[in-house]
Amino acid sequence: MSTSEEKTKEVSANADSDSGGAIILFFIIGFVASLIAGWIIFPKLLYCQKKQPIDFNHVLHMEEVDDGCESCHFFREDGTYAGVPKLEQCVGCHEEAVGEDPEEVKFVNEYVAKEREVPWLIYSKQPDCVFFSHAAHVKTAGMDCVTCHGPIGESTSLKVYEENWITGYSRDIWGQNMSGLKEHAWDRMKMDDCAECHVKNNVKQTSVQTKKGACFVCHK
Amino acid sequence: MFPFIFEWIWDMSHIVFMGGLWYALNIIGIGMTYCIIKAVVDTYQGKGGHHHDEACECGCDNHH
Amino acid sequence: MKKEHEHKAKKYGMVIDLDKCTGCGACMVACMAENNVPFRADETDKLLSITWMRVYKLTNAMPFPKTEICYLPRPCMHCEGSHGHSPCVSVCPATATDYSEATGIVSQIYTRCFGCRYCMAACPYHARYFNWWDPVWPEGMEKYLSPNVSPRMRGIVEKCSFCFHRYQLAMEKAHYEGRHGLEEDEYQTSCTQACPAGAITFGDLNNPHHAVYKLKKSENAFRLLERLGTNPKVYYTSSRKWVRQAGDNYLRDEKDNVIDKSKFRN
Amino acid sequence: MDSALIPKGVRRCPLGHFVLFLAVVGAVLLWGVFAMVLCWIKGLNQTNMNDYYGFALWIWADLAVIALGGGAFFTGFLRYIIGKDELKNIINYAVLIGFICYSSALLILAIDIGQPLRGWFIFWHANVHSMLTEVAFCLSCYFAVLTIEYIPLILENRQADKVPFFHNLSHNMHEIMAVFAATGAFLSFFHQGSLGGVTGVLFGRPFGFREGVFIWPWTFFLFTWSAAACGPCFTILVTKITEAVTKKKLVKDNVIELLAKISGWMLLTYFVAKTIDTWYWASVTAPSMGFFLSDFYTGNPLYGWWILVTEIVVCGLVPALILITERGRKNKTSLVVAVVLASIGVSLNRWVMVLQVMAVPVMSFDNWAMYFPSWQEIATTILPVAYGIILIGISHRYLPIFPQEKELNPVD
Amino acid sequence: MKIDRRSFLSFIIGGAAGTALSPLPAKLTDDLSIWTQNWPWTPVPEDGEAIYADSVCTLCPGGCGISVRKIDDRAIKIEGMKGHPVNDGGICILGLSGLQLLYGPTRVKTPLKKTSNGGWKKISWDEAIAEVAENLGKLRSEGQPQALACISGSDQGTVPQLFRRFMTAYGSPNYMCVPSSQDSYSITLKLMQGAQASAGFDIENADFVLSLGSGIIEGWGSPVCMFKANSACEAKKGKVVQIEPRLSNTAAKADQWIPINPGTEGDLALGLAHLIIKDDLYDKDFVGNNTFGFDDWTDDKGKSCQGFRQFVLENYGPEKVAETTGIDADTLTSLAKSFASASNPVAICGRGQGKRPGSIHEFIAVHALNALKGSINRKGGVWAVPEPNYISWAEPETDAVAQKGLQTPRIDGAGTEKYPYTKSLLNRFAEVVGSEGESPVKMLFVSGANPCFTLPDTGAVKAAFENIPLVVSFSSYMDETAKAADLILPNHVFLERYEDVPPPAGVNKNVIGLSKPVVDPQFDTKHAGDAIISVAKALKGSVGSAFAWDSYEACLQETMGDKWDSLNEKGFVVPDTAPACEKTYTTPSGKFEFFAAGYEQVTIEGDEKWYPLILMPYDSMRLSSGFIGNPPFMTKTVEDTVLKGNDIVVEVNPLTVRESSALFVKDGDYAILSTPKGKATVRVHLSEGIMPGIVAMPTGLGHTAYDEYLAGKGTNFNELIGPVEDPASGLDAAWGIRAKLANIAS
Repeated sequence: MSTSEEKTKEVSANADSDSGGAIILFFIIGFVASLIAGWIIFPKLLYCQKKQPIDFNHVLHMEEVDDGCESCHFFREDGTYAGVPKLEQCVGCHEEAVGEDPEEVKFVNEYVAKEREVPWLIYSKQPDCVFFSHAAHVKTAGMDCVTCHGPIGESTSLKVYEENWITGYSRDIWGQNMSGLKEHAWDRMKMDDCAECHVKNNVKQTSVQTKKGACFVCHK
Repeated sequence: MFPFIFEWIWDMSHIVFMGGLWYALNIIGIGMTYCIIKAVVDTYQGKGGHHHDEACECGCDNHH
Repeated sequence: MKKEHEHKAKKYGMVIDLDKCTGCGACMVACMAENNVPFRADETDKLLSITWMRVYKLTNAMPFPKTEICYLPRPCMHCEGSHGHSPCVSVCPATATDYSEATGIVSQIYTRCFGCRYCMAACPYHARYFNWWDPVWPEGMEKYLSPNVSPRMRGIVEKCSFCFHRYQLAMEKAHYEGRHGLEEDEYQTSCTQACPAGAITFGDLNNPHHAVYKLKKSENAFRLLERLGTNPKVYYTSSRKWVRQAGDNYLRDEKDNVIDKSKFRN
Repeated sequence: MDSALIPKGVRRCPLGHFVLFLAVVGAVLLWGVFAMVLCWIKGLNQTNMNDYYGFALWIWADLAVIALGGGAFFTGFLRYIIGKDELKNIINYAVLIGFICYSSALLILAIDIGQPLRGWFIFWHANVHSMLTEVAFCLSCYFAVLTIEYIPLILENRQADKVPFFHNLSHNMHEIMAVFAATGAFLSFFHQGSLGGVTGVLFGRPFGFREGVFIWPWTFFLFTWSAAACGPCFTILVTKITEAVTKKKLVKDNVIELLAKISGWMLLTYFVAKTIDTWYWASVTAPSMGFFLSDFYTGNPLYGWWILVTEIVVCGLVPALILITERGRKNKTSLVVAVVLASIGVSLNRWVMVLQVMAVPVMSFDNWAMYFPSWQEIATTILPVAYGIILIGISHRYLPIFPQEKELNPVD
Repeated sequence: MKIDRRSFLSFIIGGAAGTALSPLPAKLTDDLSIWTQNWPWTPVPEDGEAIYADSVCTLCPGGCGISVRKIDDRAIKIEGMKGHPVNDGGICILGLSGLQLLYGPTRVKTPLKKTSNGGWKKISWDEAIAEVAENLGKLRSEGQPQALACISGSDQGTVPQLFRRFMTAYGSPNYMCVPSSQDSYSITLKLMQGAQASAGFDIENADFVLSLGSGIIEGWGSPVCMFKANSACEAKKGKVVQIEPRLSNTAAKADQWIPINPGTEGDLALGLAHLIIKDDLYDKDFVGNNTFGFDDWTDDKGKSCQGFRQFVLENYGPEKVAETTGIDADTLTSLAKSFASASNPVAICGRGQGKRPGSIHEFIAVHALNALKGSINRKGGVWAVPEPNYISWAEPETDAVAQKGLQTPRIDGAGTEKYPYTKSLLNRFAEVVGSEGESPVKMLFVSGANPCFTLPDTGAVKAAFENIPLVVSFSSYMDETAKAADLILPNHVFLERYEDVPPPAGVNKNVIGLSKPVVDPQFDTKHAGDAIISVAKALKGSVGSAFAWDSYEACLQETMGDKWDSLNEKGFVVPDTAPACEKTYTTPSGKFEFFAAGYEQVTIEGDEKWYPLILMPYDSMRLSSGFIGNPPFMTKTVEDTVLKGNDIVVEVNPLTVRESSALFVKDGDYAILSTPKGKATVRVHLSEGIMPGIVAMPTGLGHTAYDEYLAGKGTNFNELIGPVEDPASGLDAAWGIRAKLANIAS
């Protein structure tokens, strides 16, 4: 009994004298490694990269249409927003390939010919609990598409779609930046971003609880 | 819970309630930080390195 | 934009004519079908059965043959309490339920709710339901689910929303057409629309042009548990005194008196 | 084998016995853990709760353990704020019991909510008007305080204490313990009250609703008061049980008697307040909502008048009278009877304020709702008890919980 | 430098500190909560373009217009069609649940053939048609075409008529329809007015409705139309008096509920007639000018006959009627006064939803009461609604085999001298076929019907089915009959198919509707019309040539002729010829004829000594008791005083229990309910809303087929009762059966 205690004492005495530096060093190693893991590796691992089925060139199409975005992304008669065009709209022009672009050829062969809808990955797709009225924003408030979606119409190619492994959301919803900072309105599309704009623009703030926007304005 | 959260409003209820909360959290946080830092400092000053059966020189009543 | 938003606040509510209600249950199913309400093989334990709209069967407790029955459909009352502090709204710890001054509707956000069930304890009408199970539809049946109402997940509370998504859709159309308000018939709840006996009337209780405005002032109108101060937005009418009295609790010595509505109404 | 860990100068049972004891209680614990995992994986359909009984056994257990754990804050309050110095001989144990009670309460809450992974919304998206938010905040903060109060005890383990840093940390924490204790007392006063507020504010539930001052219904104050009165009783009770199990005297009688006396007076004043509250509620509040008192206590198989009498008289007045009389608290039997009654009383009160509130029909055409817990609910409710016993066992064996133990049980 | 335990610990602490300062914990916490908000196993309905497709619901004979909300190609919800003459936007609980039938698990997804071990084998449509044709061919070659029988849910509309046509061309007279109270009404109208018509009630415009047990708001006739009419009647301060032993919903909503000894409704009608005649309160103008047989008369042979007046005055005095009916004389007098003093009174009978036929005497008595007040073919009265005449196909040519077969007598004895006006007697089916020995029916078609559930004495019916060598079901669902069949040729459900909808039952609305496909067929099913055409074509010869149409749709289009376009566009047509207004009587006298004899009560089965109680069925809107089983939504709305767990709950007056020596139960307790036909374990609900001595049991429960949402719940009332033949029509006139309730142990 007493001998074992003696040993313990010795070990601790030894450790005390020469491991102080090691302790600090290991602390720093652990600290830095986990910071790197948390800030750089983790965000990379969290999202899976998905390619769009067809690489779409917005610029090319903008040149061909008269009505800007609304030529393809239009409102239905009941005021609902049709979103990404269905095959039906595309076929109007693309019954046959009109150009040489391999992407178009792929589109015509894979989808038009087989009458399959293109499984577009939608960057701005909100979760099911969200109700968003394009009509209220575009028609009543007179907002531009660019304000929230950014200059997508100026893109010649579709960027990679990043999907969160856990939540299934697009990265464009939660935000590009891990720290939550955003440069443009379209860098993030979370509830707080909607709320921020509503407060700024003095949209009815009718909630009894929060004195801000009521839940059912944007939720269903 | 933070002023940048959607539900936050600068009104009496929040100030009183969250004031109380943050007050308590701060006491706990600052108190613990103080204890830990002081313990680190004490350790480097060589305090507490006594053997278990010696009297505690700091005079605390831990062992009585 | 700002100016156009400043309309008189609406207060959507319902008047249910209990003389007309036949207890057929169409409102219950209209609600389930509209709102993606799940179902299970055994729904006979009514304390576990999600029915946003539930039809209660009341009897006058008289012996045969003087027995009478009255059916009472009970949606969420969308209580206004005092200034929107309905029994459930103020107790929700996570602000998952809220009262909107613009419509008078008590909302429930399923993704915010974490299932503490405090609101259920607060609601004397038992209008709130907990998802004890994961909602499961038999294979293929999920095809009829409506995209306008978010299906709920297990472990959270749900309740009647006055078919708020119909308001959203109607407003969307109004926005598209450049209008800023809704006509009375543009926003109606599913139960109102379905009731084959025409017992339910729905509209803006603040709007003198809406049918509910007049109906709620009827001599025979009453609300459930008015004395508690919940200030519900669902009114009932019945020509039968015992039915009107069943709407609230009375001390024995009060029972014989005709209900003095002014006393309990704010 | 583990003698190096056992405090100097005290006697402990052989390790084999101890391990056997742990195994037996551990089996019960595992049963509870199994039920808990079932509830998490399969959902709350594992319980017998329903849409009428949204709050049931668990919430009762939660409120009850918090009330019983009130001994920690109130003893701390008496020791550090009021300056009743003798109580330092029982404060460690009070803290440990409190720690067990509060950690259990938090665990139960984590099982009780339908979406445990979203539980943090209660903090993040807090609605400050909700009593439950107040409960959650104060509960978790106070649990932090209890942890802080418990940590030095762990650090005083013979082996841990050898590490200079731990020794210093423990010492420093002791130095400012009064500040923590004061904060804890402040938090505790509030959350004990807000637990009472949980049902007190339900104006849709005439049985639970109470008027009050500002935002606080009378139940807010009654809950704090009853926890302060009965919590120490439970501390005494557990101490007495521990003494009986270890067959050793661990705390001197004067300490117990002081605590008992204070509890007695608290209980008596509580009895008076509760009686006034009940009378006002029965004659003013409930009738204004259309209810007679008898409506709440008749017409159902369980909730009769007996519950009111048991709670207020048998488990309120009787123990109060025993504890305020010197003879009562000096007699070992009557003391134990009193603290048992007080513990039952406060638990019964919490039962009534949770389950009877759910049972009473409010709509005139509604029925009484009865409920019997499922085995999963019972198992998860027993789980904290097993956990508590284990933690007490380990703590008692390896930590210097009872300062007077050495003196009372000299080792030859 | 030594790497020891402490260094490692330090590394861990550093790592923890670093992790805490990285976004990882917060992001993981957040993402996990978002994960719970989007659990992959919770369906997310896809959004798309919302459109409305109009059609007509054919789940019951109500004929309501429906609007189906669709998102892209998914049907989302069924709503009532605004502006439709039958329901104008209203809709019933069954109609609302229709999508659960469309997408539900009970659907038969492909043709099925029963294997020798009782299982099912999927077969192709070609195989199925060939198999049916082969067996039919064999029967014909044996010279036994009459051994083919067909049970159809209705007699009206093109699909039932195609089946009938097939039977004729094939050579079998044994085409049977599922009976209802309309059969009794048809015979009544034939006898009293000479009309080949069904009865339509103008409740909406009546100011006094005397209902003898008819569930006006329980789903009688065209349910939504009746609901609306009832509301309209009440809005105009019309009075409704409900006469029945149980406080049904109709009774609860009526202005007055008068409990009556069950089975004595006919006596009540005659008793009221007595009082009305005695006080000279009848419509003298109508009775004088338009009726025959009111006063005493002399027949061709010079024999003097007693008229209706004398008959009721002699035999139905208030004291006597009070005793039989259990309604006191004062109530009778005031009831007679109210009926007589109303300007548009109407009396209606046919119990519950009117799904069961009844005693012709009772119907005649009630109809006579209407005639006394002239409420025949006028606003607020009873209308003789002629059977729809839009189907005018040429008679099929029959070959020698068919002709021979058609000459054989019908197996059920309908249309014989004894029952000349009765079209079919399905109630005799079980007895005729028998459970053992050679069955006169070798092959059976069942379409739009579920006789193995809806016919009384279901056990015997099922046994009879087993005794038939080949049963072919055309059901869309795996119902009891489909389960008992040997071949299933699944029909499209109503939302997938075209079908004409004859005028709704029980109301005087002359509307023809068109049910249109709202969605594409979900499974490998085939329209029953197409199936029968294919079978006929496969048989070739005269049978094949009787079906010249390429498809059912072509047949329908041709049948509808010039109505087709407007039908297709609007969903309904209201024929401008208004034959319903016809006031002529085609009786021998050319007038409305009263009858002064008969009027016997139907005795129900069972000995009072052993069975002191009377078991009666009751219908509810929340339980579909016809050939369509309850969809899950409907079952969900069923009260726990009707179904508790899997136990059926019967209603009993507390007095019944108190006065019984064999029964000691509290509300909700179990008991054994037995009748001469069977036994069931039930729970007892003590209700003040029912006459002592009566046990009321809900209909529509006790399914043994369908899915887990319906099968095994409760008891099928039809298993506890057998048919009782009405002496005048041969139809089933049983309104109940004697029964006993006893404690489980005894």
